[in-house]
Amino acid sequence: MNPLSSADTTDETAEAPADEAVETVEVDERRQAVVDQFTELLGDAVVQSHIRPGDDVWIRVTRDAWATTADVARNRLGFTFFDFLSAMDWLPSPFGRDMDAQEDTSGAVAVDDADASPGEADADAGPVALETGYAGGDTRFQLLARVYDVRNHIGVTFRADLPDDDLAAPTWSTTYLGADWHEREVREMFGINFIGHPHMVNLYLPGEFEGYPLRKDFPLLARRVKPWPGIVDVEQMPTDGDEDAGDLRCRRRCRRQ
Amino acid sequence: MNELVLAIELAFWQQTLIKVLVAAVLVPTTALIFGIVFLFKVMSWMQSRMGPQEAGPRGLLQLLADGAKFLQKEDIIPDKADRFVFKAAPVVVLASTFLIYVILPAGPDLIISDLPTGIFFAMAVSSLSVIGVLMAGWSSSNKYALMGGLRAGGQLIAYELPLILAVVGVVIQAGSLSMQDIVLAQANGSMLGFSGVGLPFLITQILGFGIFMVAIQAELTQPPFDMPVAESEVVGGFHVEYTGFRFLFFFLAEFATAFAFAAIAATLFLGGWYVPGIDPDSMLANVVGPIALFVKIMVVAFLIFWFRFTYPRFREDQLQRFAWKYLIPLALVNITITGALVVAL
Amino acid sequence: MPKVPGMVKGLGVTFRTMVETLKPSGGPATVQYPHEKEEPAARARGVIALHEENCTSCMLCSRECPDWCIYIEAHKTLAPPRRAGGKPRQVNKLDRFAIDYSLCMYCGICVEVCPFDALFWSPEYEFSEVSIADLLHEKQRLGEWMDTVPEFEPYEAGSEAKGRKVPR
Amino acid sequence: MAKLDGEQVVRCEPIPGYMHRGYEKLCEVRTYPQVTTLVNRIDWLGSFANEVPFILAAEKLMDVEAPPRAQVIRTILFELSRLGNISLFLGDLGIQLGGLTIGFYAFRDREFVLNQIESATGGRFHPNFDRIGGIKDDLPKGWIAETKRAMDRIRRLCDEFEELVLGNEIFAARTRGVGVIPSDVALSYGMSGANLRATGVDWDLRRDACPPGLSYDLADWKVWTHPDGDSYARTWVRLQEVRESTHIVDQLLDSIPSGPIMAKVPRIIKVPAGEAYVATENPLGEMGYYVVSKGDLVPFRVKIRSASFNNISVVPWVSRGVIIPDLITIMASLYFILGDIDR
Repeated sequence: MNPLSSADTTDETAEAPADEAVETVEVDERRQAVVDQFTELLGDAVVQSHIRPGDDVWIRVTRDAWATTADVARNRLGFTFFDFLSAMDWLPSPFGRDMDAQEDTSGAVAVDDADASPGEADADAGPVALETGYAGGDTRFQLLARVYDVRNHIGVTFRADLPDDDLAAPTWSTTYLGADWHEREVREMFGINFIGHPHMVNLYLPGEFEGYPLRKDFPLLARRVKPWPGIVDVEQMPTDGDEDAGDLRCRRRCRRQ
Repeated sequence: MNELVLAIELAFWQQTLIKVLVAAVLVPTTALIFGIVFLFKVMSWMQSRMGPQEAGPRGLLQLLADGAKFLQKEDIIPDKADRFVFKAAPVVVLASTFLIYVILPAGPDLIISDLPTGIFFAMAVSSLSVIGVLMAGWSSSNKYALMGGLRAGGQLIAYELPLILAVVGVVIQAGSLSMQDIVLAQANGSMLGFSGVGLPFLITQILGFGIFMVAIQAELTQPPFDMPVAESEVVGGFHVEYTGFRFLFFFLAEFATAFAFAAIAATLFLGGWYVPGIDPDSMLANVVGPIALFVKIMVVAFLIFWFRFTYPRFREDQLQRFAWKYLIPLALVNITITGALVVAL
Repeated sequence: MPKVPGMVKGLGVTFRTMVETLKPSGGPATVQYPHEKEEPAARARGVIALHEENCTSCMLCSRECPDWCIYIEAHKTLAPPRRAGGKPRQVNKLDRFAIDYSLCMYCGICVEVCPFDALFWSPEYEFSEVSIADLLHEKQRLGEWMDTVPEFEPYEAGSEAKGRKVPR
Repeated sequence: MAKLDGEQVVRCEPIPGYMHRGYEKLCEVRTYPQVTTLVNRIDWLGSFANEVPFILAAEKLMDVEAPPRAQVIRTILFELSRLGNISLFLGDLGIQLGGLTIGFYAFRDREFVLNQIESATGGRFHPNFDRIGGIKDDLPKGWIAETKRAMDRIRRLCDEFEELVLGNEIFAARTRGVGVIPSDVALSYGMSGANLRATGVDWDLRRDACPPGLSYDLADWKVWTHPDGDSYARTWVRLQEVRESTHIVDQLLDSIPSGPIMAKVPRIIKVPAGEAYVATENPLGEMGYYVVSKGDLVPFRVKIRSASFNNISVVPWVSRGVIIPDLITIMASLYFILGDIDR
């Protein structure tokens, strides 16, 4: 059994929660109950959900219901502990694998990283097949947040799609005080704005910093400025062809003798 | 001994010159001894370290090396500092320390000047250092320095009172303000009719001694009363902007004052230079006296530094409350009891 | 009003420590470093030593290095046969093997991935340099560290791990 | 940055970022085995504990589990890094409050813990010892006995701390009632670890949500809480945790099963696509990794949920109206590691 089987579905089904639970072989009643509670309280705002039995539950809500979700989670359902809030950029890295540093599984020698980037650097303009994670998604950017119920020891991960042309979401910081810093971090790292945040200034980066470092199209300079040292740098023997041929012949002869 | 002979036979200006020279040597030396023995050695033993080892035998010259280092450093005066006040502040602090040494008796004749109001004089000049500290804090034009200076000002003034009130008990019992008389009073006293070892006022003034030690600790801005120089809060307090030899002045003043206060405590409560069995009027007392005094000072100083290395610091509102609500009333009670007993007996 | 006991106990702790430090049997917890040195553990990751004969320049270490601080250059050459009368083998001969210790994070991944036991940890830690460029250790210097590599320790009871030997 | 009115704090806003190293980005270009050496440096005092949740997340995605011997050793090292970390907290608290001596004691006795970590892993501060499916190497001979001695030393340090600092009236006056954080605020800020338990919330990930791969169930231990939520409570809870932790280590040392230390994992580790969030009770609090894999050699995204980040974000809330000396006790007792805030 592979509990991950339903994970990578990119197609969307509106009434996903029930279906998902049926799909997985094990049924996690506790977590299913959580999903049901949220569906009941949020109604249509729950777009999709995913349960990995005995482990975790993911619920995708609409962006408009993002703040309501927090309110419901904290004040109605007892998820009082704020774990984290972050975002996802589902764009495949335009810099190729970006781990051209690693030996390819096919055994091919890695390409020099310089030539992988320029062609695909503006990839987000073109149609790129976004592969989103659990509980699906349609957009490149997704919010990701996790809250926890310290009494019943169960956590929920929320996500919400953000349209590319309007990267903003209502703030959580009025409900979960700790979301304050997390939202500031997300703003500077992903460029996602939070409406209603009381003190939206940079947390980490200097004020004049340009770009959003955690977006996939932001290059990691440390991996660009230097060639990968793992490229095989073995000089062939000077009289390569002949020697090799002779070598083979010799070996065959030896064996025959 | 030389000192003594000279003091007897030389003219007044010559005596004065020699005394000044002796003091000028004595103050840095005592500060050095203190610094080495306590700041470095005892502290490191208490913290299960070995302390400095490199400079000199067993690292004993470490402080000299540090002093030399300070002298080499650039003398930096902040741009916006009040230059005159900034330069004057360390001198004022050190001067107040120097002046205490005037009345410290090391033997029946070994005293720079036996003022009739000796202890009163010592208390008066020691409180001068508040002015220097405030000057330093103010003139540095640094918020940490100012904050440290103000904290120090408040603290030093608050603890000046219990310090003096604790002394009053001794003064009442000795019947004199002169340091020599206080020593003699202890030497000639008798303990429950047994007069062999004199009567150190520690026995009768144990409460006064306790208050005095606490107040010393605060006057020296040492833990647990080091809020004015708390490096985790105000970086180092009033001397944060000082470098080189100006900083050395503060440094010297701190340890020289520690020595001076320890000497006062030893004199007031432990009998000063008096050693049981030696006639306080004899010449021998002039020889043994300084040694006895030194030993007693070391005992007191050990206490001071022991507290220093053990306790965390008070918050300044707590230490003010401690001074005004507990120490001063206690000191007053002590005075009342002492006075009543002296009158009654 | 502070109660006495807590504060007195504190004084006791410092005094006890002082006595213990001064006792000949106790002594301070510190040592005077350049004159006296503490022995690092045999597994301590101080510096990486290279046993050049074992290296086949397979590039695994260089590739797995998270910091890209291992540089390898090699050429192919013929080596004497393993068995007498055999055929000379074609091997990779190292031209350059350098570790840039100014980049190295001392994670030990290179030593771990080396399939031919050519890299070893030495607990030696005194190789600081005035110039950062001198921290680039070429293969000769890396080879010299081999002398400082200790033998592998035996394992604790219950272990099924196989003991290993350091080639000398 | 603190805005002051005299000595009173009007608004205090921590400005992190001076140590921001962008680990979430760096993790995206490193293979799974390479990430552990990186995350060692998040909370550098308890570095082994940083590796564990990441490895556990990868194990969860790969559906492998370490053999029992590896799990126990992992748990022991996890606790040792907690000891190394929190014993330094005990010392640092003293230093911040002006009592230097306990700082030296803490450094002295922490050395024994570090020595044990070093002799097992080879790395004093950055062990890089945890592997997907097990641990790197088995323990050297004599390690168990030596570790037990180190535990005795740490227990002695706890006693000394209690006598020198915690039992000191000055310390109590400085910390009791200072920086009180009620439990709902603490939860809302996502404070975790001893800071949360000091507000009376009885929640310990080791006991309540121990991820597979750690064997805390083999030991018999207790979660300490304190109802006050002030600086004193935080210190007290940590001290009890150190003691409890030494007992956990002692018990686990006696119950190390024999067997292999590595499960069967491929040489080139590719983690199947999926998402996993694994959090463990690290010395500073809940440390979790949200790992998104796309079946590659490298993680697609790693969200690092570090404890100090949440713990210290409460500072603007708790520091309103306090005076500077109290700010010091609050910051010291909240206990943060810069690298753990900035990542």
